[in-house]
Amino acid sequence: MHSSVITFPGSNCDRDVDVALKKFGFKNKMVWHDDVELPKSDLVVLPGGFSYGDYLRCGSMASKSKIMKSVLNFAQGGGKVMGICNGFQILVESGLLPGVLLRNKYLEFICKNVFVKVNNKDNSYFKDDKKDIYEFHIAHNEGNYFCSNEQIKEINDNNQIALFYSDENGNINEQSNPNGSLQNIAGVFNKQKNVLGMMPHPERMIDPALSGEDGSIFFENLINNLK
Amino acid sequence: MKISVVITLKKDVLDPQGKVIHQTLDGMGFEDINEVRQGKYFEIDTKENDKKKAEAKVDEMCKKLLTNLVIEDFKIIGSQ
Amino acid sequence: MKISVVITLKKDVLDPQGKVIHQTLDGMGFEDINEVRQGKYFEIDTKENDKKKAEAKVDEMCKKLLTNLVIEDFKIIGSQ
Amino acid sequence: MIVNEQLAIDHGLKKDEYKKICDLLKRIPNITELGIFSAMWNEHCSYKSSRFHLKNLPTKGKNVIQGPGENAGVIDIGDNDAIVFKIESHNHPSFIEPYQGAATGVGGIMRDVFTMGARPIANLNSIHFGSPQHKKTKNLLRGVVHGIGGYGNCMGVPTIAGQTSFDESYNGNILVNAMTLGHVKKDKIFYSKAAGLGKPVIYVGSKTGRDGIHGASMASASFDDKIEEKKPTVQVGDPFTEKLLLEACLELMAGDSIIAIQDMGAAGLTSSSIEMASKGNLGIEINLNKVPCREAKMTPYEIMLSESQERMLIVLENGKEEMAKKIFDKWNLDFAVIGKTTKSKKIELYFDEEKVADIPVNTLVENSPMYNRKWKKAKLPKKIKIEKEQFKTLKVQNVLNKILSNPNVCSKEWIWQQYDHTVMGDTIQKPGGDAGVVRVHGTNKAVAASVDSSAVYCWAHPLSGGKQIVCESWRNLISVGAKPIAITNCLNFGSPENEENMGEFVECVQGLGEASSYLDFPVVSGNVSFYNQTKDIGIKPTPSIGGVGLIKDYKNMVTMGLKASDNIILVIGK
Ligand SMILES: Nc1ncnc2c1ncn2[C@@H]1O[C@H](COP(=O)(O)OP(=O)(O)O)[C@@H](O)[C@H]1O
Repeated sequence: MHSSVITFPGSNCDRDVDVALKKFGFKNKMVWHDDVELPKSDLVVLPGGFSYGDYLRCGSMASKSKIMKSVLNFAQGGGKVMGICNGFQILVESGLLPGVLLRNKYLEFICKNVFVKVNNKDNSYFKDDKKDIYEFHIAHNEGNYFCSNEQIKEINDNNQIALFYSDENGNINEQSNPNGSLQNIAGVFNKQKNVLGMMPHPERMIDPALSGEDGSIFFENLINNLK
Repeated sequence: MKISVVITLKKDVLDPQGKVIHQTLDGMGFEDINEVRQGKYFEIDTKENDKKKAEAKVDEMCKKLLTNLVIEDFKIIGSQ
Repeated sequence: MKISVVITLKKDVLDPQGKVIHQTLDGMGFEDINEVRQGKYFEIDTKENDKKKAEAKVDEMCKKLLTNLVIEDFKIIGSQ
Repeated sequence: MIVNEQLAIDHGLKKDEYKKICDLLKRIPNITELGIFSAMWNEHCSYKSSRFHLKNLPTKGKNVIQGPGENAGVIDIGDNDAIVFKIESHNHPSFIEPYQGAATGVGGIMRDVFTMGARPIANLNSIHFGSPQHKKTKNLLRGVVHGIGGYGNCMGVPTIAGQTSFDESYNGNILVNAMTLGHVKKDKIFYSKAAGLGKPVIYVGSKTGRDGIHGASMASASFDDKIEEKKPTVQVGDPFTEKLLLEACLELMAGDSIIAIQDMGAAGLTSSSIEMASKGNLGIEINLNKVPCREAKMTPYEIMLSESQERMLIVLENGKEEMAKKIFDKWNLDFAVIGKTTKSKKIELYFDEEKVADIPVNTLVENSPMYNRKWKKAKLPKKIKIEKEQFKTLKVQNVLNKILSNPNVCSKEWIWQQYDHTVMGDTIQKPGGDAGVVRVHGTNKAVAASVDSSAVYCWAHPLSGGKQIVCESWRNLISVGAKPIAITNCLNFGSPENEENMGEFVECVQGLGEASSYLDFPVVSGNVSFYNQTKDIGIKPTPSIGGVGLIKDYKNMVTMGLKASDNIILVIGK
């Protein structure tokens, strides 16, 4: 399986994702934001970080970079595109995913482990998942998902919510919402479910010595689904 | 020509920053406040000296980059 | 009464955001720009209905909380 | 502008220092030259009050590759791997503008580390505030924590440990000390020593603005009621540009075109160019018209003294300019050839075709003032007497509650949760333990780091306090299973011109030295911050120690959490 990770100026989880993808069997290539063409890929990942310093609005300027035209085409042709954290912010700014990510409700950067509940397994990211609830790591300042009333209805009608923040038993409630996200949304799909954006960082949980290993389960499953 | 633009959050979008500032001001003894809303302000200095043209350009910049129309509105408030 | 305030960085102070926005706009084909400066905008809705008094209050809020006069200036730009 | 004694005094120089400048130059300096002397000779850059005592610290050891004197210290951790680290204060700017002050402090220390060719792998910080009840504390704390996070998080470097304390002696002068560790291959370490004649001197990074002109002098002056007037000297940090600068520098460093490299920290272009020339025993000639400036009409004085952040100075091999420029263009950073090395052993500056400064390098460095300041033993605080009877009336539960709810003891999770501590995917011990631990990427080795200070001990007995703090650092490292290797220190004290404050400094440093000699725990880098005081009252003496140790196999790391019920709990030591 071939994957590509895009490095924007200010990306800082690009290496981390590269390490994770390779660990679980992807042949990964790093792609520079100023390049025009994507290498042949089964999966394109927009990594976390602070593209363009998170200035103006997170992800807004990265969404205008050259490579994003190719990413757009790739996604429109059904290619799998996954955005993690800042990558998620870039995907909403580029219009590939609905909604926006506002500043965290309590106005503070949050770095900690959270639980997320998988909402929709009918897609290549979570199909045949052994788990319903993952323990993932979050680290962000703007993860507060928001969209208009019409949009949220559409998202729900199309079953586009990928992940909810929950407690360890899968209860979705205010206590388990770390940043004020609408309906506890932690990740969403596009209509066709080939584009996924999520705030948590599975790549930080791929080793028993790190925060946990649920990321390993996620990536193993992902590569199997793409095969 | 220098164009000034103000970008504000749409009415129904929560403004947590504004809320916290409101609370803080309240705690400092400014108790007469109904609401505080925070927005962004830009000054764009362009080579274009025709007011209409300059404003049209800035309008385009706002639509293409400076605002996210899902949550924000913009208004050109001055040109000089 | 609603008072609008604009807070900008002092002239010689670096505006990292403005700089990057300028570069991005340039890359998008808006090539006529000399400079972009970003600031903050506040709308403060107070119970005070006397314009002078309301503005004086907001002036005080700016000095005490909203701006850091080390690097920023503020200006009341509207009252209604 | 006419240069005279009064103008020199306004620049923070003393009368006899001004006389010494005139004697060394055999003439009256012009304004640009005066600015350069004042920047190089102030406490912050010249260590004029501390050098005499610092030279007694142990700085050598079998794992030490580079001790004090470079941008940061370097230690050997085997297999061609080395760790570069240093701690630095940013106290005064943080009091004036807490967010930007703390942010640029973090930015500055990271630059010190990657200047040496190392990729930063961990950040730490030691922050000290006034009483929690003091009206300024809340805003300062909030601003500082946001600033540290704002810069470190954006850089993508995990903040793995730190220390936070409250004491009323910091009411008018908070402390913000930032520490960074970086990893480098032993054979790819870069130094600031210029070499070779006619080599191009390159400026890279951000443009030069009017920020922080005289920031270094401010760091050497104490706060008084006129603090407002000193305001415009604070710089604004741009972590995004620094991230680009980091990547661009590491990309250039992968080749072999750099002869010397130095970041522009305090006193900007002045101290960086002079340090490079001084270490290489060379001269440097700069055309100031070539320096990329943010504002129109900046004067030579302003260009030389600007403290704009995110800038570097590089001496390149001839003929490598085009290749280097390509890298900096790719990262969208300024790049300019601004001068060359010369054999004159002078710093020679040109502006609008005119020579605007001509100073022998040795007058600025070797001949800078050094003082063996008068000092006396500080008066020790009275012992607190508690009668035995009183003890008997205390309830353990109440005492425990009181201790745990003390702001100095309570959990600091709400702080470190605002710092990204897991980015880079190698953090194996997060904040909350005795020391933070990160793996050396792709190996089985791990590096532990801790930052500690204990102002109350140092105040109660400076000599023992100095020893205790080194021992605490040692204990924190061994508690996670690491072998302690070396330390860096940030010495935060009151005025060296106050004999008691100077006494605290002298005795603390002596204690520090004794303990680190005894433990074979050498000092490889550090920083002194004097004049931490409000009006005439100095802060409690606060040396911060950053300790670094090695865990050969990270699987042997130890954590403090209890592992199972029915385990036996032992107390060891005496
Ligand atoms: N400013 C800070 N930044 C990061 N971590 C911090 C900070 N302050 C405290 N910590 C972390 O909180 C924990 C408790 O700190 P402290 O009370 O100083 O530790 P100790 O028990 O060694 O005295 C430590 O793990 C420390 O790393």
